[in-house]
Amino acid sequence: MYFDSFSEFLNMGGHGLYVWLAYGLSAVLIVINVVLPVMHKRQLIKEQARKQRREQQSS
Amino acid sequence: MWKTFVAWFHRMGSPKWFYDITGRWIPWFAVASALLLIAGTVWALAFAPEDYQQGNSFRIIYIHVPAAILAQSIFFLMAMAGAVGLIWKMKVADMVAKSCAPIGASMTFIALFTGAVWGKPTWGAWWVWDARLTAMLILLFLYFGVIALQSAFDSKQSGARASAILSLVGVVNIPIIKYSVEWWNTLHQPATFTLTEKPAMPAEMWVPLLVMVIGFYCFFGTILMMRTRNEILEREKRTHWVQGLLSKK
Amino acid sequence: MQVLLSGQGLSCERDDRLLFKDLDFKLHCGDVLQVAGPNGTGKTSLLRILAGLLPDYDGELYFQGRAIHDDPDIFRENLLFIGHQPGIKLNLTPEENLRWYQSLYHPANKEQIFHALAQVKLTGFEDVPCYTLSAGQHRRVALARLFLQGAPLWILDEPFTAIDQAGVKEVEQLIADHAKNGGGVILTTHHNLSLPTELNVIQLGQRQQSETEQT
Amino acid sequence: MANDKHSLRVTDKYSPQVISVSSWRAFTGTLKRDLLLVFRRRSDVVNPLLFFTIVVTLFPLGISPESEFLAQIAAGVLWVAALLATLLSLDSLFQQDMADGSLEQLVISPHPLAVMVLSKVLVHWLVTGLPLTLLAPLLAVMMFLPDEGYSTLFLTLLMGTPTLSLVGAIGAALTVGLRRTGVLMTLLILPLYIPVLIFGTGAVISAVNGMAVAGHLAIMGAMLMVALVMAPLAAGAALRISLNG
Repeated sequence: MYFDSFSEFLNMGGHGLYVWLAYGLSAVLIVINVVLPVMHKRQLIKEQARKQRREQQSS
Repeated sequence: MWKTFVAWFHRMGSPKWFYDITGRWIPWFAVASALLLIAGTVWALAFAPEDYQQGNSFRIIYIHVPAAILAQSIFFLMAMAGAVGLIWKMKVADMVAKSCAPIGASMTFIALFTGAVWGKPTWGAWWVWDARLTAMLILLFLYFGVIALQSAFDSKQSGARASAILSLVGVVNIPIIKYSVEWWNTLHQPATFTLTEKPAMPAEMWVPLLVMVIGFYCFFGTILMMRTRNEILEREKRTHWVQGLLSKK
Repeated sequence: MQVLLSGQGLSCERDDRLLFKDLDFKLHCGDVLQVAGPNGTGKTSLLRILAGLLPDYDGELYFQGRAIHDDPDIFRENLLFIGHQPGIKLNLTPEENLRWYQSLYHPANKEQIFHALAQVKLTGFEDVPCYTLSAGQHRRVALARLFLQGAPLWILDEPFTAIDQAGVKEVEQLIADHAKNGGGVILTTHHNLSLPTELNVIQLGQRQQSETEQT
Repeated sequence: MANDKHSLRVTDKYSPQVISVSSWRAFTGTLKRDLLLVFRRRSDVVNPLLFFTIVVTLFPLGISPESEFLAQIAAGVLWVAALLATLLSLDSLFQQDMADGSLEQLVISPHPLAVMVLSKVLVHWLVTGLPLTLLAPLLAVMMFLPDEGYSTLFLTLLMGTPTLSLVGAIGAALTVGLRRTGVLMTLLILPLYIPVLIFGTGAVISAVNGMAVAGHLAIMGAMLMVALVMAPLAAGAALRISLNG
């Protein structure tokens, strides 16, 4: 461990704001990148299910 | 050797085969990228030493550099996939190219944002017309152009082909843009302090950086496969195998 | 008779819709081939595929027995395609319009162009700007190319649009003459063609219906 | 089928006067037709020039009319304004041809599409880029460009505007089939214009500061050559896709 205490780790020698801002936003964007395709796939499956129900009703 | 490669290349062109094989690969890639990214981040934030000049803000390099490298490689990959799609009319290549664009744009944005945040403690300003940052900004514009063109066409196929041409034109231009921006930069701001150009980094600094770079590449691979699989499901939804696949769930 | 244009196993899918599948046809020299079918069954798409404007199809096309793919230029030199739009510049005169077209193929002198325009009943309109002409007259300017180009293969998409009855007769006669001289014509039209020669028909739309029932 | 291979070209049978098609004739024919069209609609030539002039006028009004200050930004303002004027006029490069159906005739003609594109781009440059280049020194007077800069400004525009027309043609070809283009073409093309802008203004600034400009001009010439070879090919491929819908 490079830092002596947890508060020092958060403070980052006075540069805490910048470091955590950069890491935070990057983490958010990485999570969004994961979530979007997962949601998209769910939506595709739902659409397909709806379509099949529609076709069953009509036939 | 060549024959097996050609056979592999042809099978790669079949959406079903691509879907099946990437389905098996994704878990491995996902686990590898999660492990590498978490280990790399902890290492970078808590264990790597600070820079004697920049202090702890130097730790931003562990995101900025991998994102910047990845952003450029993704554009290159996108153009190559687009070229394969144009020349051999390979559908999967079109879909890979399309899936590249949003990931590449977000990586470019990460690189830009972290660069700007890093610039504040280093230069005292949120934005400096540094050659690398400016080139990144232009790369972001190029990504936006490709994404906008993809969605402007009614036919997905035409959209994919048009953006393939645009990304090829972009790839030819990127070195010219980089060179001209660097030249412009020296003209207007001679010898400014650049963020990432460091003489001989010690091992405890570059090893975590390497871990992060590999982690970012694995992450990109995972997301690219996920997105391409979705594209396959959407475009091939009329085929039997996709319908069977979707109704099972 | 020699085969001018033939297609094997043509399939076309547009916007996730299958227009036609495994279509085979042969156009001999001297044939007139009508592509028929209700709206939206892919008549124009088929014609555009044949003319080389639509690359999204499966199957192979042959011009005089050689795959067009291998030597597209010889096919293009021998093709005359008139599409939905007549391709006429409104700010140019009929003569200037035709002169441009002939610069793409074989140059024509003034007499030849005037002669062609006379054939489509546009004598006296040779050097007025096209925006003063009617839609039917624009179509006639485009059809004047049939006299000039000397191409053996004609692909005409709705050539009778906006043309009066007398004009239709003349164009029909022109098509018949072309076939008699050994040329080949592929066209779509909603008119009932009355030709002295035998008319071959590609019917689109029926097969596609059974296809949609399956899926 | 087998003896078809040995048959004569069908054309030879019924038009004995036929000689082979020539792409050079097609190039000049298209050039003549497009120039004639421009001549019939002369106002279209004036519009980009007016745009250029007005945009340049906005800068003293928007920033400061001070001669020293304007002299500093003159090269950049003139280049940016010329670039925008070119870009806006490019939007309609293929639009009319697409609407009236002559574009598809161009595509199926027995000539390399790149040659036909080159002919249309040449007309565009002759009626926009060249007049802009000729007009720029006049506006440079209004912007107090130092005397040393004039010849370089003229030369860089002379070499840069054809590059802009060529690269812009790719964007025009990519967007010609779309129902609503809006600012899309601008979005696609402007980033690609950046190197031309950088070296164009850089050369003028160097000249004003009494430095050598041969290097800049050589780079601009190289960019023009690359664009001349590659842009018509890319634009041709893009046109085929746009016709596809």
